[in-house]
Amino acid sequence: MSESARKDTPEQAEFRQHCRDWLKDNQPPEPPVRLPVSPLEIMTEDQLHYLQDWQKAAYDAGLIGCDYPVECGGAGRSDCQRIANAEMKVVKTPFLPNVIGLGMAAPTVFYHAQEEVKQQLLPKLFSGEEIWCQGFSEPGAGSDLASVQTFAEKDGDKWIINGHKVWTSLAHFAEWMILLLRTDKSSKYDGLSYFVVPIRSELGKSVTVRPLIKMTGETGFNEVIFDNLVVDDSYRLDEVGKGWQVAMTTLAHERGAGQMVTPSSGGRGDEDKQKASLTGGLVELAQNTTRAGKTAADDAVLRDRIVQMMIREEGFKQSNRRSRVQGLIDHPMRIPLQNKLLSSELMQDAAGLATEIEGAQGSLYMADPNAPAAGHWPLAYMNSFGFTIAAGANEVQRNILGERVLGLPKSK
Amino acid sequence: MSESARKDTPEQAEFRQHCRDWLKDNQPPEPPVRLPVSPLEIMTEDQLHYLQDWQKAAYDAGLIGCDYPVECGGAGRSDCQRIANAEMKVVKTPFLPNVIGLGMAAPTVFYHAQEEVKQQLLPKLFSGEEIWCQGFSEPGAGSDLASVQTFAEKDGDKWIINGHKVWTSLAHFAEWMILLLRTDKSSKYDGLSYFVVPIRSELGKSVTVRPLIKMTGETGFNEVIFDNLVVDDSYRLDEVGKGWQVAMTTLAHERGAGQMVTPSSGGRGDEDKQKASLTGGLVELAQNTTRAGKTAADDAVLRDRIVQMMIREEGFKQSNRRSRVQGLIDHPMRIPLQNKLLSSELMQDAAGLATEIEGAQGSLYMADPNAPAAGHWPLAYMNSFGFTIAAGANEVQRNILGERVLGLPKSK
Amino acid sequence: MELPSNFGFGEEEVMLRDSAAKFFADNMPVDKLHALVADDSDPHKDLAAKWTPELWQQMVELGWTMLAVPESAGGMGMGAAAVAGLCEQAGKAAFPSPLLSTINCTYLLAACEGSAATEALEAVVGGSAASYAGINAAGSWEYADTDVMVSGGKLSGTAAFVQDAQKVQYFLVKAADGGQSGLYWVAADAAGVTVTPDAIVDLTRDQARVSFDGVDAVQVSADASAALAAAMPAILTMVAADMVGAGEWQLQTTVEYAQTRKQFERELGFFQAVKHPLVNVMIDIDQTKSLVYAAACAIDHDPEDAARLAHMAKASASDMAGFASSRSVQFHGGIGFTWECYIHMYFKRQMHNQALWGDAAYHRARIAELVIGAAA
Amino acid sequence: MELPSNFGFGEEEVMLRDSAAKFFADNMPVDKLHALVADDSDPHKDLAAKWTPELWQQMVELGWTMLAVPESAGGMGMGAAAVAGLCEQAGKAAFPSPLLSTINCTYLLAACEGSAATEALEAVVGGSAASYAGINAAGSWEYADTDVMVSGGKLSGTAAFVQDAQKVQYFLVKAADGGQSGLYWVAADAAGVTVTPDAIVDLTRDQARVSFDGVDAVQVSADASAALAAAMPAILTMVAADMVGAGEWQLQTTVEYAQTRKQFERELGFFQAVKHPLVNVMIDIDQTKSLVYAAACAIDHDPEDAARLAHMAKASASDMAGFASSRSVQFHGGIGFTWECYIHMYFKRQMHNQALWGDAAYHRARIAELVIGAAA
Repeated sequence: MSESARKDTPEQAEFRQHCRDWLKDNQPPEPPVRLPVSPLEIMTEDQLHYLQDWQKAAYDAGLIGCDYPVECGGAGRSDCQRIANAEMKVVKTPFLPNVIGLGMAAPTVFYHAQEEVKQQLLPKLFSGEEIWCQGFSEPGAGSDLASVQTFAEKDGDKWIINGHKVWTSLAHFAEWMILLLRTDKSSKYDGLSYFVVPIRSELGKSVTVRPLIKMTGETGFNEVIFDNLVVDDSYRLDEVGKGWQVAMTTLAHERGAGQMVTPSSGGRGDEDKQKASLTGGLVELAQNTTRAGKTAADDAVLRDRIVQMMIREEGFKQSNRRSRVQGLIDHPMRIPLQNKLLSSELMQDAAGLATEIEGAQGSLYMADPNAPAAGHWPLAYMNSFGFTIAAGANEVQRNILGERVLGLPKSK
Repeated sequence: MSESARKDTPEQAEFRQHCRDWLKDNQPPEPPVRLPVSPLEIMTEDQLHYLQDWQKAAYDAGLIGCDYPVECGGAGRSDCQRIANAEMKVVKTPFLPNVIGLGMAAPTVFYHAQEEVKQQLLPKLFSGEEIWCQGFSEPGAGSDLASVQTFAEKDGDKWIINGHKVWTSLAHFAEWMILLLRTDKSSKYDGLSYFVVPIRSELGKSVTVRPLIKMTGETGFNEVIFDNLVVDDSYRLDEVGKGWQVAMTTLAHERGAGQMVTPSSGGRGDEDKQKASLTGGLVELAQNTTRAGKTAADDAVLRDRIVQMMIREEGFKQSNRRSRVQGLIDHPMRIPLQNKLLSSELMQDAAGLATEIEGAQGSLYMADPNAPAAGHWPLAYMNSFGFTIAAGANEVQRNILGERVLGLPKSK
Repeated sequence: MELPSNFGFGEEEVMLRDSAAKFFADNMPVDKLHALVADDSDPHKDLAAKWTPELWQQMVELGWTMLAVPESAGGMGMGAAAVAGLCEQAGKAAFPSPLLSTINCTYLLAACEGSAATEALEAVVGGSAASYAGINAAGSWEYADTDVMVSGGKLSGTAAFVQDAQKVQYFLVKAADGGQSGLYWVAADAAGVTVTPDAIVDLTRDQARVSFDGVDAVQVSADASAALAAAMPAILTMVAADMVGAGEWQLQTTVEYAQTRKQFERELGFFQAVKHPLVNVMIDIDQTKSLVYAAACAIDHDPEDAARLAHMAKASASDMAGFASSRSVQFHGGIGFTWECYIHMYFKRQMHNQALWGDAAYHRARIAELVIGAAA
Repeated sequence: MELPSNFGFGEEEVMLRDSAAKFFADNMPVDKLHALVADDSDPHKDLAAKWTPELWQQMVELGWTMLAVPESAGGMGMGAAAVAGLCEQAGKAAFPSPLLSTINCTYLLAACEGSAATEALEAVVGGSAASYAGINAAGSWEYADTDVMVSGGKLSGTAAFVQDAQKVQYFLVKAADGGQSGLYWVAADAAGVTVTPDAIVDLTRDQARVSFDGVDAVQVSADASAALAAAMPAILTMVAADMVGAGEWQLQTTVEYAQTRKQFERELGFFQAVKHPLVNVMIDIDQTKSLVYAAACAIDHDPEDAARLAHMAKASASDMAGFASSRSVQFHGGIGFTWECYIHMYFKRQMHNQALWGDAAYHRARIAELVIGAAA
């Protein structure tokens, strides 16, 4: 019996057994298509449908939305989502496609929407039938999220929305969007409000979804343009002018610091990534690359730099472990707030080092048959900037750490 | 004939010949004591007197103050100081002890003092008979120089001065101080004024000079406390409230960016330092240090890091060379304003690397007979912070470069 | 020997540099460059080189490919500082052309003895472009490494990572006869030559594997190592000059963005988290630029010291470029991560340049051998 | 094997850590420490160890030197996480005592077989302090390196860089008999033992060369390498824990200064040039602290992986300490450069610790051997 299972409540123990029984008999078939490495990179309808089928099955079995009330489509259990997550991880089920819905939209809707809206939206969110996306970033509002300009104007019991959102993953599949916008231009923070709005049903009418092309040449993100989208006032979350507070609920859950545990599945499509550590990949690359007559893995300077990355990767992993040990932490947010900063910079530096290890061969890109690791590393290096920039650029993350954890004065 | 000599004006050519003739016959005797590595580190009367004798002789021969008018004690020549400097450097004469006087006080007094004050003070400044020090930094005013609080109150045609200056090199030998202080508390920059004030004649009365002990355990700097020092209004430089502008003259000359060329001599006491480059010292250390069974100079990781320092040292040297080539510079201050930043950080990083090369032996300090290089490197590492902090901490230097050269908005 | 205090960069060199700057600014402003090389974002697009042969023809007519060709071979015999000034401007424009490749060949050919080398130089003077084919499949350009063999005057094998291969009329091939390697001059359209383009990250270059299947070739040097040793300082200096130019573009473009883009009611450049790294980029560019011109000066006036300075210039350039590129994207934020923003073209060109002819650590190891001595 | 999710740091360990924190705060606040160790700024001062034997006696009575001694030898047999918690607090106080040295000896002795080792451990349990004398004159503590020879049961030669040599009653000496090295237990006051203090940078330690001139010694292990291999993870982990504590003091002290000191009408900490590096110091401390407790946990629960994690902890600690020290002085500005400001004591202790038992690059090379394999 695992250590965690030993501490189960009776309800959790019974539920854990249920999960195990169900999972034993209901593993999904092998995917008919190659799965992406994360839900945010789902590109084809085939990928989506396979994963939606899995989410629906797991939901029907009670493994998703466990801790939400029954009337909202949940299972009405107490602290059971993490049991389901753990058991799905053990048997390596595929990941869940509605990742923004489950991780960000569900808790936000749950804590801030009207009762009938919750009952309307959450069941199909949990089942994966309706995919969600997030409308936060704008061309003029990057790390300074509160400066969004997308505007909703009141018109009776409707709102008319105009504006431009960018970096919206999954928008090309989404039925719904959580949307931070402005209802008052005279006040920065108190002028913000928060809505859920339909996307797919308005496509070609008041909503346009266009792919954004990344510097890598890949697509995946979208921009979404609202041209007089009309939504009912009932889709407003919390009061007018309270958008910033609602957004904080979203962001807390995005960072894993919210009250609700996000349903997550085992990530079968993700297996290779789980198995090989980031720096394990560097070692493998170095062992297969010739440099000045020996392998790069025999070059003392490169060894030293690879080990620097290993230490950062191990430190990151051990810090996450330590963040759950009460006796070994000071400020509760000290480690969690480092998470995005450290993982994104490690990814960037490790991929940058990999392109150096590759030497002249690092010039070869994805389409080249001779490219080491099929061009993965130059691609990963460029994509790493998505992570150091998005969700509050790392410069802003350092401000947050300095201000909230160290108590230094605000830098603005 | 050297390239520079080829471009001499007739006056310069005649003067260069005079310098050569005089220097041939008037090299000073070998010093009776070990000289410090720079004038700011003169610790004993013996060192001082030897160097003062040399400055006086060179002054009497017309090699110091060449470009100042005769009535101020100068030689009344035109653009000849750099000729004298170059010729003294060739024959490696000792350095000049009155370094703050010549480099900062003289041009400031010359451009901003009353005629009779110039005539009173400059001759003995040039001759080295009267040593000068600088009263800028205060305990509460470090990089933010304009926040000095030392205060002068008007009393008839006198001023009464109270305050506390720190990091005043040479104050224990000084007759005079250039002093930035406040005459108005209501305005930060326009409340500053600038004086020359007597030090030695007031010691034990209204002026106290105390040694400051550095983190290394060494002395050398002083703090100077004014307790109702009374000075005549004629010692004020420029108008009341124009202290900041006067200080800019001082600082421009300190950075070598002023109009007047600072007299400088060949630095015989400094020969070892001139000969061996900073990174040459690292190589020597590495070759003489055992590490894991071979010399540190055979360790690929250390070699890589030593060469990083070599490249920085060479880049610094070549940038100084390039700063004088009109066709290869953009903004005229772009390279000069990097000078202090680069040299101080190179010194710090190279000394830090040296202590790493030393390994366990880096624990040994000056007084230990087994310390490598007589404990030079840990000492140099600690002393390097004097340079990264002083004269506008390097954080401020980066602001200045970002604002004045790149044209970015001010950070405050 | 007293070195020229101006690095050999006098009035004539300033004029050349300024006219090059004007040529590139007039003919290939960055929006035009983007339309030319980034018209198709698909990573699997076809591999035809994107460039402007008509502008290249003008550059040839301006004499820019024969700056370093000795006057005895009909060239202009200008100093390396002049050539560096030109390359810096080409880099600042991220200009797609075989300029660097051709110049490299002129330095290599000038280091060879004999009439065959002179005739090859005359072909360049006559307007032909050329590229050095001397890197093996593993990416090594060490003097002794090559995958091309010569036997009975015929070349067989494959040279990898050949720069601008689709744009040139000649290859200067390093090939081994079993013993030491020699250099061979081969027309790109000779029978038995096959150019297979690589799919590369950089949009402003083309690169290829060039295969030789019993190709007739003219030997221009029986001792490739000697020619390479002589020309290597110039090869490194010119690519570093290109990188300095590109770095300066990255700096200026990012500074302009930081002056105007607002976040938290302040211009980005107000924040020291942006300002100070940009200052560091500037410093790195300046250090590199100084080393580039010092190396160029040494090539002509102090050849004994040229290798040391050139290795330093390229090591410094590679580190600088990595940092300048990284900060250019980071400080442009979301927009900087898109294809439509121009900075990715420079980011990718710098990535390419960083590895070309050896990265920073490689050159530092060479410097250590020169200055500290071989490691035990 | 499932590792304890709390690193083996449970209630008992929290209590011990908290009582240690209180002990040091009550008995050795930083002003008292400065008065004790920094009373004389002269670099040429006499070399007597500056410490408080009476406080040390209390620590011994609290059982802190026998935490890691097995219960079979009369010790407390606590886990390495507990010991790390104590060492972290000692480091935070920069406390001058032979705590680390004695704990190191207990780990080494516990790795030896036989009654002689047990008797030595009992001496520690009985209140004696000890220090490992196993570094040669070149500063190497490689298992096979020593300048002390043993012949006929008598030691001759000199051990260098012996920590806290003036404070201990015993030395645990590594000595070679021509073949492999063994470990020997020697009373500090035995005939023929001479302690020659080093003049060191660190004010909170003493260090010496210890010479042996035909000294009678008890062999506690015939195989020093085996004992060292077993104890090395703990030795590295505990010094890294000390450094984490010192780093946290440096961080907190500098943050407090940055919250109050004003420049340009702003608190220093307003400026990102100060704030962001302080955040980086915090991150480095946290990474190191996590590795320290992971290594401590592995020592008791996953010994196969303990060496890898301990090397990582020490490598991370050395880099962290260098950076934390450097920023503590820089951000204190002029006052931070004076003797009267307390931070120089920590700066110097960290410098000492950085090199002790190998610096960051040394440990990274060991990790590479473990994880990547020996270099060709």
